Amino acid sequence: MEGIESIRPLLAVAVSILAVPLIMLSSRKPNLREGWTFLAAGLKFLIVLSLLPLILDGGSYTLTIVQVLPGLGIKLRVDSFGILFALVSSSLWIVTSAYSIGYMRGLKEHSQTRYFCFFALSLSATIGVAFSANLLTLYLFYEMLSLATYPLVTHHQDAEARKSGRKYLAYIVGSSIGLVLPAMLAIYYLTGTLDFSYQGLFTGTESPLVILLLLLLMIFGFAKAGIMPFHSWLPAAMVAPTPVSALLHAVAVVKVGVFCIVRVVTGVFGVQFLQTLQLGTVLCYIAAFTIITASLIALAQDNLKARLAFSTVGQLSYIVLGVALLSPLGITGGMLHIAMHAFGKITLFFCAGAIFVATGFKNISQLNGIGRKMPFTMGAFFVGSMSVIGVPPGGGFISKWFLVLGTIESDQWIMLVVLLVSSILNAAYFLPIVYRAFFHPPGETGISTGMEEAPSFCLIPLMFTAFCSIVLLFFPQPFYSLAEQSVRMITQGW
Amino acid sequence: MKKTGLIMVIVTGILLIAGTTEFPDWADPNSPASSHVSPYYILKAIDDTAVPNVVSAVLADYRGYDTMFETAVIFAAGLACFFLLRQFNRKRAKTKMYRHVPTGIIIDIDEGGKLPEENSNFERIDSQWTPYDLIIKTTCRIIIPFIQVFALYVIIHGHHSPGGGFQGGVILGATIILFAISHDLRTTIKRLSEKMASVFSSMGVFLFAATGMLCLLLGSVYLDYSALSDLLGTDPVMARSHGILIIEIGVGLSVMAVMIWLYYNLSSAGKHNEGL
Amino acid sequence: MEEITALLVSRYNYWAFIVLMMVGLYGMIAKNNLVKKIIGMNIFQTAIILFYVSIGAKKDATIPIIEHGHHGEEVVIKAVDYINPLPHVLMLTAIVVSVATLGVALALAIRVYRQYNTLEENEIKSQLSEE
Amino acid sequence: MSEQFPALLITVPLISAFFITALGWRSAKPAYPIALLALASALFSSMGLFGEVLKHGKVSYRLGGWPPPFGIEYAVDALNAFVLVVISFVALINLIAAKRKVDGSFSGKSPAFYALYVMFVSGLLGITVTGDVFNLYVLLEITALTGYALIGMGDKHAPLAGFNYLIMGTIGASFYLLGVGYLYLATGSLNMGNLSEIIPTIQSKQTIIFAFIFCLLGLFIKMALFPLHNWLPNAYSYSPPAASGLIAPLTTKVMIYVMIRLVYSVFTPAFSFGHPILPTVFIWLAIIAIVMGSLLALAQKNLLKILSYIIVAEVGYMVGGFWLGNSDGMTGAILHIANDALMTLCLFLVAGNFIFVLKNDRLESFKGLIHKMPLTMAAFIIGALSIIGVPPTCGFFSKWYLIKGGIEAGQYGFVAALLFSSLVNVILFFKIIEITYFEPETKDGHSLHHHVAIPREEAPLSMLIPLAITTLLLIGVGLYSKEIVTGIIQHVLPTI
Repeated sequence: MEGIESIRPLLAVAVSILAVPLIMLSSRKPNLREGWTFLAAGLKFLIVLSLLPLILDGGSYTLTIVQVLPGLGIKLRVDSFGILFALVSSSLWIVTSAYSIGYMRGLKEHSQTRYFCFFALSLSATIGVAFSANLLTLYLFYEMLSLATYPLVTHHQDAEARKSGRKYLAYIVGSSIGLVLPAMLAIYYLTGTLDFSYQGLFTGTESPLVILLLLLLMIFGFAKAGIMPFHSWLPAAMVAPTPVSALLHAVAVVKVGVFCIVRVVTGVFGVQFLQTLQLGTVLCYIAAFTIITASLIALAQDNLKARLAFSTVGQLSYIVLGVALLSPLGITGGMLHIAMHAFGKITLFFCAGAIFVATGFKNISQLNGIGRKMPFTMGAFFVGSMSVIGVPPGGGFISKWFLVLGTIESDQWIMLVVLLVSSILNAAYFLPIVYRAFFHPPGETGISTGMEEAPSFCLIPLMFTAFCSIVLLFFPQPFYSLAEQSVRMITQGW
Repeated sequence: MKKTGLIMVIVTGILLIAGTTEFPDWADPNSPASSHVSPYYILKAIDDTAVPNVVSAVLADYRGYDTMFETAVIFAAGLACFFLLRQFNRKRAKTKMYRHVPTGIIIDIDEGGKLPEENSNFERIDSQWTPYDLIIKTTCRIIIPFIQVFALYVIIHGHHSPGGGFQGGVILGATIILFAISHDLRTTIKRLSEKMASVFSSMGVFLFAATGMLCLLLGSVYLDYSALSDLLGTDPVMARSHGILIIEIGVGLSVMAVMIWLYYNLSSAGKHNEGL
Repeated sequence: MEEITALLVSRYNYWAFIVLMMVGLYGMIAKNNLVKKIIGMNIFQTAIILFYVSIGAKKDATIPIIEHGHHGEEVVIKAVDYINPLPHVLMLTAIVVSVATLGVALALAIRVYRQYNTLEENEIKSQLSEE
Repeated sequence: MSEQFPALLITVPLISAFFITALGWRSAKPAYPIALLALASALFSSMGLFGEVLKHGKVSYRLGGWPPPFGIEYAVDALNAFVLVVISFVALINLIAAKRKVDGSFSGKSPAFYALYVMFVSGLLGITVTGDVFNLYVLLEITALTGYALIGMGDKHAPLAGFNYLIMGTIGASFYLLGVGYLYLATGSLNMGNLSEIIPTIQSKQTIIFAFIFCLLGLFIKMALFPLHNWLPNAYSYSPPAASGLIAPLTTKVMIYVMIRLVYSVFTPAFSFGHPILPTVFIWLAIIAIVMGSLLALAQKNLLKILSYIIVAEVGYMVGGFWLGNSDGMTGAILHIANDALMTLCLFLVAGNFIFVLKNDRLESFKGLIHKMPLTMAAFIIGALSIIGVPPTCGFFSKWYLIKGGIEAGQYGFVAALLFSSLVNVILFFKIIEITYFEPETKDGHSLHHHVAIPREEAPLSMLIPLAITTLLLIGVGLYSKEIVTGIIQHVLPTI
C-alpha cells in the first residue's frame, strides 16, 4: 500500500531547522528569538496535526527526499505509530519552550541562543526519526539527534558537564556506530532492503542465531533507550538544564531510543517472524531486568533529577517489554506508554526544575514541607507520580493496564509479576517525596512559610501537562486509536 | 637500524633473484623486449622522421611527451633548489672587502665608507676569497670555448650520431661550472646572472611545450611535428626532423641553464657569495 | 653443476644489478650520514638503469643509428642488427630524473644542516628528543 | 577544442609554471593570477573531458600522433575523468585559500611556490590521465620532486621530513620503475592497453608476478600503507599550510588510483585477483594500517599529526576495500578516493585557518576556539562527522559500501577494523571539539563562562569561502552518492 506523496512530512521535519538561522540572527533580542521558537513549535504541531486525519482513516504519506544509494533513499513515511510519537513530541515542545523561557531567564543562564538553536535542531531530528520510512533514514536522524543534544547536555561547560558529555557521546554514538551500523549493513546485505514493513524483511531462511545476534545488536545499539547495561549515560546527562532533561531525557531522546527499538522489532524483524523463532522471551527478560534494577537504584537516589532519571530508565523498558511480548495488547500498551509516560514524566521534571528555580534545592532530603510553599507545583508532582506509577488519576493507568493484559495474553506470567512488583517500587520511590513535601514539618532547611512559587512561565506549563495527564485517562484519543490502528496493521501485515 | 636494514636488503635481494629465474638470457635478440615494439622503431625511424639515430627519434618524437616532462623535471629541480635554498635580503656584512687587482692588496671598508668604483682595478670579494690559481685559470679559459663548440655539435648533430639536447646541454652547463670553479662564483654570476639562468631554463622548456602547443593549434594533436610542415615549408617527414631539432635546442638550453642554476644555489647554499 | 654455471653466465648482468641495487638500498636504509644516504640512493638508481640497459642488449648488434644511403640508394634494415633503442631512451629519462632528485636531495640536506648543524642522523635524533 | 582537452589539461598548467618563473624576476604579483587561471582552465578541461567521456565513452589521445603501443597514449575512461575533476577541483580550492598564507612567507620566493604548485598539479593530472606505464613514472617523479620542495619549505623540522620523504619516495618510485622494467622484459611493451592484451597470453607468469609485486610495493611506499608510512606524518604536518592542503588530500589518493588503474588496465583483474595469496595479504595489510593508523592518531598532540595518521588509516580503507575484490568493496574504494580527498581538504583547510590565526596547531592552544572562530569550527565539525562517517555526509556512504563489501566477502576483520577506526575517530574529534568548546579553565577547575567574552578572530574571507564550498560539498556529494555510483563507478568496475 503506497501512501500519498506529500511534502508535508518534510516540512514538519524542516520547520525547526529553518528556525535556527532566525534564532541565531535575533540573538540580541530575546523576545523576538523566543518568538521564532514558538512560531516554529506551533507550526510544527499544526503540520503534524494536519497529517492526522488521513492517518486515522488508514492512509499514509510518503516522500523520497533524495536517493542516496541505488535502491535506498532518504525517505519519509508517516504512519499511525510515527504520528503518535510525532504528536507527543511536537505538542510537548510548545509547552517546554514556554517552560524554558521561565527557567532559563529565571536562572539567567548563559548562551541562551545556542540553547534554543540546538533545541530546535533536536526536535527536527526527533520528528525525522518518527517519520523515517527506512532504517537508513532512521539512523541518519538518530545520529543527528545525538549530536544536536550534545551541546544541550554540556550546556554548563564546566568539568562535570564535560564528564557527562563524554559519557553521553561514548554511549550513544559509540553504540550506534559500533552496533547499529554493522547490524544495519548486515540486514541490508541479507535482505537487500531497509524499508520498514510490518511483515518483516527476512525470508525466514536465515539462521536463528544470526537473527538473534542482529536483534541484540539493535536493542543495545539504540542506547538512547537506556536498556541496561547501556543506561548510565542517562543519569549522567541530568547535569543539563532541567528543560533539556524534561523534554529530551523524558520525551524526545529516550523515546526516540525506544521508538527505534519498536520500529525495528515490528518493521524490520516482524512480530510474526520473531514469534516463530520465539525470540520475544529473550527481549522480555532483558527488559524485565532493567525495569527491576532501575527501580531499585532509583530508590537509593537522593538527588531528585537522578531519581527521575532512573525511573525513566525503568519506564522505558516497560515499552520495550510491551513490544517484546509480541501480543497485540502488549504492543498497544507499549505504544500508549510512549505518550502516557511522556506527559507524566515531563510534569515531574518540570516540577523538579520549578523547585530548583524557586529554592535552589536539588535533593529530596531538602524538600521537607515544600508542599506548603509550592502547593501547585507539588500538586502537579503528585499527579505526575500517579501517572508514572500507573494508578488513576494518572493517564499511565491505561497503558499499564494494556501491558498487564498483554502479559496475560501471551502467558508471560513472570512478566506480570515483574510489572506488579515494579509498580510497587515506583510507588515506593515517588510517594515518600509527596509525603515529605506535604506532611513533614519544614526542618532546619529554612523554608519560610507562605507561597513562593516559581515564575509563571514555569508554573503554567507544568500545570498544563499535569492536567493533560489526567485528561488522557478519560480521553486517551487520538493516541489510543493510533496505537490500535498500528497494532491492527502489525497483526494483519502491511 | 643497521640490522633491520640488512634484513630488508637480504629479503629484497632474494625476491629479486627469485624474480630473475624466468628471465630470457642476456642479449637474446628474440626476447620479448627486443621483438615486440622496438623493431618498429628501428625499421621505421628513417621513414617516419628522417632521423637515423633511433634513440633521438624515439626520445624526441615517438616518446617526445616523456621527454618534455623529463625536461620539466629538471626545470622543477632547479626551481626547487632555488626555492629551498636561496636567501635574499640577508643581513649585509658590515664591512665590505675590495681587492686591488694589480697589487693584490685587500681593503676593508666600514659601513658608510666611500666605496671604490668597480673597474678592472678593484673587485669586490668575500671573506672566503682565495687567490686564483693562474695555471688553472688560464687553462680553463683556453679550453672552455672548445668544449662549448663541442657541446653545440653534440646538440645539433644528435640526429646522426650519439648526442642530443640533454648531452649537449649538460656539457654546456659544465663549461660554465668549470669557469665558476676556476674563477669564483661572483665573477661567474656577473657574466651569467641567476636571473638569466632561471629565465633560460624556463624558456627552454617553454620552447618545447610551445612547439607542441603550436602543433595542436595548427589542427593536429599535441607534439605532432608533422603539422609544422606548412610553416617550415617541408614535407611532413622532414618537418618531424626539424621539429626534433627545435626541441633538442630547447632541451639543451634548459638543461644547461638548470645545471648552472643548481650549481649556483647548491655550491653557495643559496647565499651566492664565494661558494666553492 | 654445468647447468648452474650456464645459468650464472647467462644471467650475470642481472646478478650485477641486484648486487648494486642492494648496496644502494642498504646505504639508504642503514647509513647514518644523510649524504651517504644520498649516495646510496644514486647507486640504487644506477642499478636500475643498468638493468634497463642490459634488457636492450642484443648479441652481435650495434648501436641504433641506422646506416642509410646518403644518396638515395636502398639499404635493407634488419632489426636484429641494431640493439633495442627503447631502454636507452627510457634510461636517458631516468638519468635526468635521478640528477634532478640528487639536486633536490642536496638542497634539502643543506637545509637540514642549517637547522641542526649536523648531517648525522643520530645527532639530529638526539636533538629532536631533547625538545 | 573538446578533443584536445587531454593535452590542454596538463600542458596549460605546465606552461604557466614557466611564465610564473620567468615573470617572477620582474614582479611577484602576476604569479598568483596566472596560477589561478591555469588551474581554472585545468578544472574546465577536466570537466569538459568528464562530460565527453560520459557521453561518448572512452577517449584516447595520441601524443605526437603515434598510435599505441609505439607512441604515448592518453586513455581516459570514467574513472580517470572523475579523478581528474577531483584533483583539479581540490587544487583550485586550496590555491584560493593559499593566497593569504603565501603572502609574507617564503621571503620573496612566492612565484617559485606557485610555479612548483602548478607543476605538482599538472604532474598529478598527468599521472591520472596517462595510458603509458613509463610516462606514469616520469610524472610520478615530477610530482614527487615538486612535493619534496613544497614540503621542505616548512618551518622547523620540515627539511628533515622532506628529506626522509625524498629517500622513501625515491625507493618507492624506483621499485615501481623496476616493476615496469620487469613488465617490459616480459612483454616488450609499455602501453597499458597493449600490456593488458599481452599479459593473459603469457604462459609462465612468474616474471609478471614479480613485476606486479614490485609495482605495488613501490606504490604502497608512495601511498604510505602501514608499515611503509613513516615518512608521511612528519612530511604532512611540518609542511607549509599552503602546501599541505594540496599534498595531503591528493598524493595518497592518486597513488591509490594508480593501483586501481594498474590492476584494471595493466595486469587485468583476472590475473590480480586470481592470485591465491596476494589479495588476502593486502587486505590484512590494510586492516593493520587502519588499526595502527587510528591508534597512532590517538597518541598525537598536534592537529596536523592527528590528521596525518588518519590519512594513514584512510589509505587502509581504500586498499582494503579495493582488494576485497567484489563490486561493493571496489565501489567503496573508488568513492572514497573522492570523498576522502574532499574530507582531507576540508580538515587541512581548517587546520590552515587555525594556524593562520593561532600560529600553531597544538591541541592545548585550541581552548575556546569555538567562540573565537565559529565558522571554521562549524566546518571542522562537519569534516569530522564525515571522517567519522555520520550520514548524510559523504564519508558515511563510502564507508557503507566498504563495510557492505567486507560483509559480502566474509572479511569480518576488515569490517571490525572499519568500525574500530570510526569509533577512534569519534574519540579523536570530540576530544578536539571538547577542547574548543569548553573555555579556558581557571586554576581551581571552574569555568569562567559568565565573565569572559572571547573576541571573534576569524580567518580572512579568502580562506573561509573555499572552506565553505568544500564543507557544503561534503554534504552535497554525500546526498548525490547514488549518481556518482550508478553514473560513474558502475561503468568502470570490471566483471570478475
